[in-house]
Amino acid sequence: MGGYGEVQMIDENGVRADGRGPGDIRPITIETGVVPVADGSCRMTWGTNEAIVAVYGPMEAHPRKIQRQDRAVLDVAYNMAPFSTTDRMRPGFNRRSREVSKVTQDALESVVLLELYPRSKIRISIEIVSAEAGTRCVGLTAASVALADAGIPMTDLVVSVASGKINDVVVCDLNKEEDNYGEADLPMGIMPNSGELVFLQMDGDLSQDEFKQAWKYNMDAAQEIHKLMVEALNGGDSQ
Amino acid sequence: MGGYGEVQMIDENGVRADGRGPGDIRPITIETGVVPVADGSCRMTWGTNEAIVAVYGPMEAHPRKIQRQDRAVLDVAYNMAPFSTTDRMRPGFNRRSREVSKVTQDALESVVLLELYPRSKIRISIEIVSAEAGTRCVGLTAASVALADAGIPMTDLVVSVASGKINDVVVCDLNKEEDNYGEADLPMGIMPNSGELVFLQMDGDLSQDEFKQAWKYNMDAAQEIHKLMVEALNGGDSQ
Amino acid sequence: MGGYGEVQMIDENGVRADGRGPGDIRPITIETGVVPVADGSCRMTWGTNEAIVAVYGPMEAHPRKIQRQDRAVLDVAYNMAPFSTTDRMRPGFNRRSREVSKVTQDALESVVLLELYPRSKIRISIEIVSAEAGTRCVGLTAASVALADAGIPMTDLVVSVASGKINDVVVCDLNKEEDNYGEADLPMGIMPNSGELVFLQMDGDLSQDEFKQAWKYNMDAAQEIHKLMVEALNGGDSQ
Amino acid sequence: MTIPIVPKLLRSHLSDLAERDARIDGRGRWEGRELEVQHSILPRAEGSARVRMGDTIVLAGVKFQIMTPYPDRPNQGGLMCSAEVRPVAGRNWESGPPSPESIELGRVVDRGIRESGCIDVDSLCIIPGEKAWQVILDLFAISDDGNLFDAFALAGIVALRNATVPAERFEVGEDYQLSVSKTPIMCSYHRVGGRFVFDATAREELGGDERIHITLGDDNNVHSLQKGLKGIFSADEFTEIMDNAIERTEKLRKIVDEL
Amino acid sequence: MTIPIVPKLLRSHLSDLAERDARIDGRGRWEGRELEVQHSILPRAEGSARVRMGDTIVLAGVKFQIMTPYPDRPNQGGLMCSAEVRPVAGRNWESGPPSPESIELGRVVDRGIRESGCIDVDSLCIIPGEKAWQVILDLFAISDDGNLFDAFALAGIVALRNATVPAERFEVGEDYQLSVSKTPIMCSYHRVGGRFVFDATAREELGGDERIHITLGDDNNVHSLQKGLKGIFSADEFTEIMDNAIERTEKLRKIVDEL
Amino acid sequence: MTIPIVPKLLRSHLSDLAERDARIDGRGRWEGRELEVQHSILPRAEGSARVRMGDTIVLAGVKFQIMTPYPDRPNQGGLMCSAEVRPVAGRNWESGPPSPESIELGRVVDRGIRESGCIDVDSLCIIPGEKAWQVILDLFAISDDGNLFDAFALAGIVALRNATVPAERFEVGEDYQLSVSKTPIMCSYHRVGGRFVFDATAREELGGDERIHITLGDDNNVHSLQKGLKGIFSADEFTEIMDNAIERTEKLRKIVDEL
Repeated sequence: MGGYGEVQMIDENGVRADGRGPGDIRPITIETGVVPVADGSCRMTWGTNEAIVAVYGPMEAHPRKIQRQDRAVLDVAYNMAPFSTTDRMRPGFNRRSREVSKVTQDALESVVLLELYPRSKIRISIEIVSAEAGTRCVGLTAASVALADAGIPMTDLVVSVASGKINDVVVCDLNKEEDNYGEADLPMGIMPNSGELVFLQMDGDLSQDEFKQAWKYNMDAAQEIHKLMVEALNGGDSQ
Repeated sequence: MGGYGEVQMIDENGVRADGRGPGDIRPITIETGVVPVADGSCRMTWGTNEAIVAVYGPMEAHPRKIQRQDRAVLDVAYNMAPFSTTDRMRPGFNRRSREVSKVTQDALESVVLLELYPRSKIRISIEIVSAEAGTRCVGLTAASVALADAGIPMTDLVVSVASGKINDVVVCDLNKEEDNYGEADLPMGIMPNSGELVFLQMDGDLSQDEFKQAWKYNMDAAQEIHKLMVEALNGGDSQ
Repeated sequence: MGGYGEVQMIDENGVRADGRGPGDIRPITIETGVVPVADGSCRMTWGTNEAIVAVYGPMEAHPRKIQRQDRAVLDVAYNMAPFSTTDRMRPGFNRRSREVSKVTQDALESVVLLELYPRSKIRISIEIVSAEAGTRCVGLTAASVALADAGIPMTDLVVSVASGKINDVVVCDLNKEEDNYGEADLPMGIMPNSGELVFLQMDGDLSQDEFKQAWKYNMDAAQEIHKLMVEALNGGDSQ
Repeated sequence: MTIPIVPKLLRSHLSDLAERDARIDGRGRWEGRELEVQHSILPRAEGSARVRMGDTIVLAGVKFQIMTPYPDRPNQGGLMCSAEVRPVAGRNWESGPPSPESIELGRVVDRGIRESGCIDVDSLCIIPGEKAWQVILDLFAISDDGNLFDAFALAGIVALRNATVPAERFEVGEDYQLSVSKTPIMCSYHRVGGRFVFDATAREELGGDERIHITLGDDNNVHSLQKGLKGIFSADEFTEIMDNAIERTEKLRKIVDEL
Repeated sequence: MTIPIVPKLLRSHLSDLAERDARIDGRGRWEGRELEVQHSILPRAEGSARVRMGDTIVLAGVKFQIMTPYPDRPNQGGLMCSAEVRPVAGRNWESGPPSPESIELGRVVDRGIRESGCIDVDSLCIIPGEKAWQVILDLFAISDDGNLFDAFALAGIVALRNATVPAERFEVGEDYQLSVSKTPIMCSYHRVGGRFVFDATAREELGGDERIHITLGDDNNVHSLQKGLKGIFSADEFTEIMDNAIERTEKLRKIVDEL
Repeated sequence: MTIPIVPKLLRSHLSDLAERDARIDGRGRWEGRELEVQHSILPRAEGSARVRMGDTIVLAGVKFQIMTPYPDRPNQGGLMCSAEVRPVAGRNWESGPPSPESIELGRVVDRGIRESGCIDVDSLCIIPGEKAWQVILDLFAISDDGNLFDAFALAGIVALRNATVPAERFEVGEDYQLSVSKTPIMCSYHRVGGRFVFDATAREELGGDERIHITLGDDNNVHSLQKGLKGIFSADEFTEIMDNAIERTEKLRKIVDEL
């Protein structure tokens, strides 16, 4: 969190620089089948974020040492394309990408019915081709749509969204400037039917009360986004 | 290609700075058996290039995943020694070396009778210990001699040679200065008996007519070099 | 060896800057069982050096290609913690650490009764958490104590100690300043019962006579240190 | 890239088709797949393109950096081109350091663009000897159903032609359009079932042999050639391919120039 | 880290214990292990600490370097925190490049310390735009019997609070105590046998599911959260954990402040 | 390097030979193989040598770079020595990052040359504190039939003694001969069939045990020792080796000095 308190990002009426109210999310579009050679795929734009996710599998897990006798393994790779950021991102190994891959994998393993496919592997590739703020949320949400598009059974979809704090006000779904200068960021991964969580992170400074407000914004936004996901999977136009 | 048109490298009579005519190649020597512990080997000097090639095999291919049930695999590594260039070459991974290794391997796999040695591996190490211009041609040509020296059956030897363009004139076998300031480079890998090709690259700017002239120079030079290769393999003195 | 002859480190009476005589070693403490989750362990301080060694095994050697049908393999890793040196040491691969690991492994393989544990592996991790001079000696000595603490049969313990030369005088067990400005360093790994060697290195400039004196200092110091090792293994207080 | 066992059945099927001058997806020997080209589609890139050829989809993005010119070329900026084929693009592509295949992809496309001289590196100089623009062209595969080479090369030249030099962001003047004076086009041919075809699909590549890549410039001048994979070809075969490439690149150049 | 096959017997044993609200080592659900904290124990580090929680032992060391401030923050120094778990610490840890587990360890601890604002990065400036201190906190595991997270975080803040800025050695003034204005504390909870427990051992981790890490600052403000591993939890479960963390961090903060 | 299974038969054969004080290739215990030394054989290197000892063949090349002296040694240049044993040199050598064996080779040779003080690093200074020469000695194996250590060390000192400092190319004056004031020589001994022998072949190395490397300078001063591999030796054995090394290095030094 940048913590540059002097930048004014929300006015006294609670209107944010891009016109949104505190609890509003940015525009979202969702499309499936965008990687023709994959078993399932999803393209999601969210503000000026764009993620493309491809799912391959279930397929044989190799090398054999990664196989599990009683379940499938997921292999999640989150990556940012070199042209996805204002300053070019050098391709290759990167601690942040590995960490996001890991938390995304942990979240998805919580909902995929892995025990249906012993010894096999399901590969999930998340490519951020345009990055604004909240790319890990876009990636995780799009990945759950791509898994559904591939026909992989899950207990529920996962909706991921982040709330945060700007100019001492708690708001939902930070855009780029809000993320740069904001004071906190609370991304969550929510199962929209049960309201349970599979992913949770937080950075910054939130009092216990602020924390509860941010939590509530995420829960409400998850319901809204869930509708768009279901529409896209039913072949509807999500725009 | 450097493309510095102002450097004069050939005069109005078609005489090049080192005294050669447009279609002439640099001096070549070829020697076999130069790596006593190898199954076959070759040392080739060409201008001030020097390549040493060792062939090991056919031997068991391992790890097993690289084995092919119906044929041998080649494992070609082209490398430049640290003292082979004017500025010291740092040892280790290097994109250019990997690319040259790959095209050399593709060329040699086209002539070696791989199906005679299922599940086995033939290792070909090409070390450039002194580099002038055209090292990939030297390496590929020397490798085919080393394979013959190792008694590996091939449909034909491979002769590799490059023509190019300097001061708008098409010439054969660029030397170092010609390569630095020249306008095009067309290396080919030729089977001298049939005139067929197993390797082809080109960089620069050649009109369709220039391209045909460069092609012809390479074909003629291949016949000349082939004689030296056969002499060396027959134990004659190739100098 | 630095070879800065101008720094005065020993006076005309043979008294060194830290008060020691030529043949004296720095203070040593030895403690076992310091890594509770390991099969054997040792913490050794020597001057301001501190090494922590953990032994795991014998356990199954994997991947299988490292297994030996007729004996156990050792896997020795020597490493310096980032905060062990005055200037922070970057974590990760490092040629010096690999070399020290190798010579330490060679020394320990000479005394461990490897043939008692075919197909298995014994892992020995040497972590230098504070470095002065002579860390390879501390690591090797502490490792032989940790192996004994793990109950791994050996033909003998190994005591490692280095003598060297400062201001043209041969002395035992160089401290940091003596190591920086000294003129030679002779670390040895000694089996205290037989007086045989399993480790030997030397750097610098020693005449044949000086070499013999340095050898003798090491042999004598080994006997002294051996007593402390035996005490520590017998549960005594080695301080 | 993992090397799948080449199915012998596939090879013999492709040979049978070749005898009848047919292809696995019904196309003619020299027929390309349906083509779709878009530009300026990536918000963070200074130039971008998306090319779809059948089920092959790629992106190209152009970014700029300030570099110090090389001492021996104080008035020149630079062009760097790199290709990435990540696991997203197909089940046989794996993560890890760049594979030989993706290195080759990047180099072959790079050469064609570089050697055509379409980017005037002298025009990239900001302050001689001190500051110049480095143009970075990144090629990125979304879906690999074969012939990534031509898709990358096409997306690359389109992205460059639509790139804006971000001088304002770097505080060295006003933004302006990158000058691209030529339109090099690559055409790739694969030996499938014994004879060469244009624009092979992934299945044709899998059951095929060598491939030849040709980049031609505005006057049909040759800027780059590359033969890939194991295989032998004759001078006559090459002439036939070159003739086809001359015809084909002219058509594609027209499409690009009219975008 | 090699992933040992999770013993089903262990999992069912842990479930049985959980039903009786018991734990494998006899502790209560919210009870921590015996704690021992020492500081200034590493001669070469500018600040150091050793934490022992049962059979888990870790070291933390602070080193300083001179850095050039980032152009957009000319008055700020930096803080870098990295965690290493080498094979010394347990039989399942392997050598090689940092594992995802150790990267996560470093980042989670780093965030809690960084976001609490306990280090005033402006105070690390030596000459604006030219020189500033970079504080490097290295966390190093000696013995891993579970819950390295809390041990690392505790050792980290103690080492920082006892660190001396080595200005004399770098010839930029006199040595002085690093200013650490707050005391962020991390508490970690693992789901074991179906319910969350505090301060899990290695065996509980092995037979357990997800874990939740909470870092709270001096006013119970939340500075960092992280859920790790596969697993689903409810809002009610989280509330229970947060309440426990508020209570627990206050006690631990007192211990640290009184060292 | 892949570790071939040590053939038990070979070991027992070598033991039998040792009992009769014989060697596998008919040499005496302290006898070296036929030696051939050439210099100035690499056109791009500033100094070079080729050494052949039986079927072991190596090259050494010297290159120069301009370096900035280290702040604490403003008047000194540097010497770097690195050894590479690539797959060309034998069927058990593999490509990839430098193996522990080749790192050891480089370091052992480096030490002997460095510690003898044969290169006066003060003479490498060009402008104090700003520019100095870095001498880079690269050792490169062509054919490994054992005892690469001695071959590398010999080629290294010969290449250095024939090196020209390329001042003209770097525009810092006129070319001149590198000054090499001493001639350190390495002798290596392997335990084969129970007793130490000089100049072991690859087969002797394969069936042998530990090895000892000794570098002696012009006055028989010891500059570098190294014991390699698993094995135990006594003080008496070492004395015998040292005595032989004194004799042997004098002969080899004469050969080098007379080249």
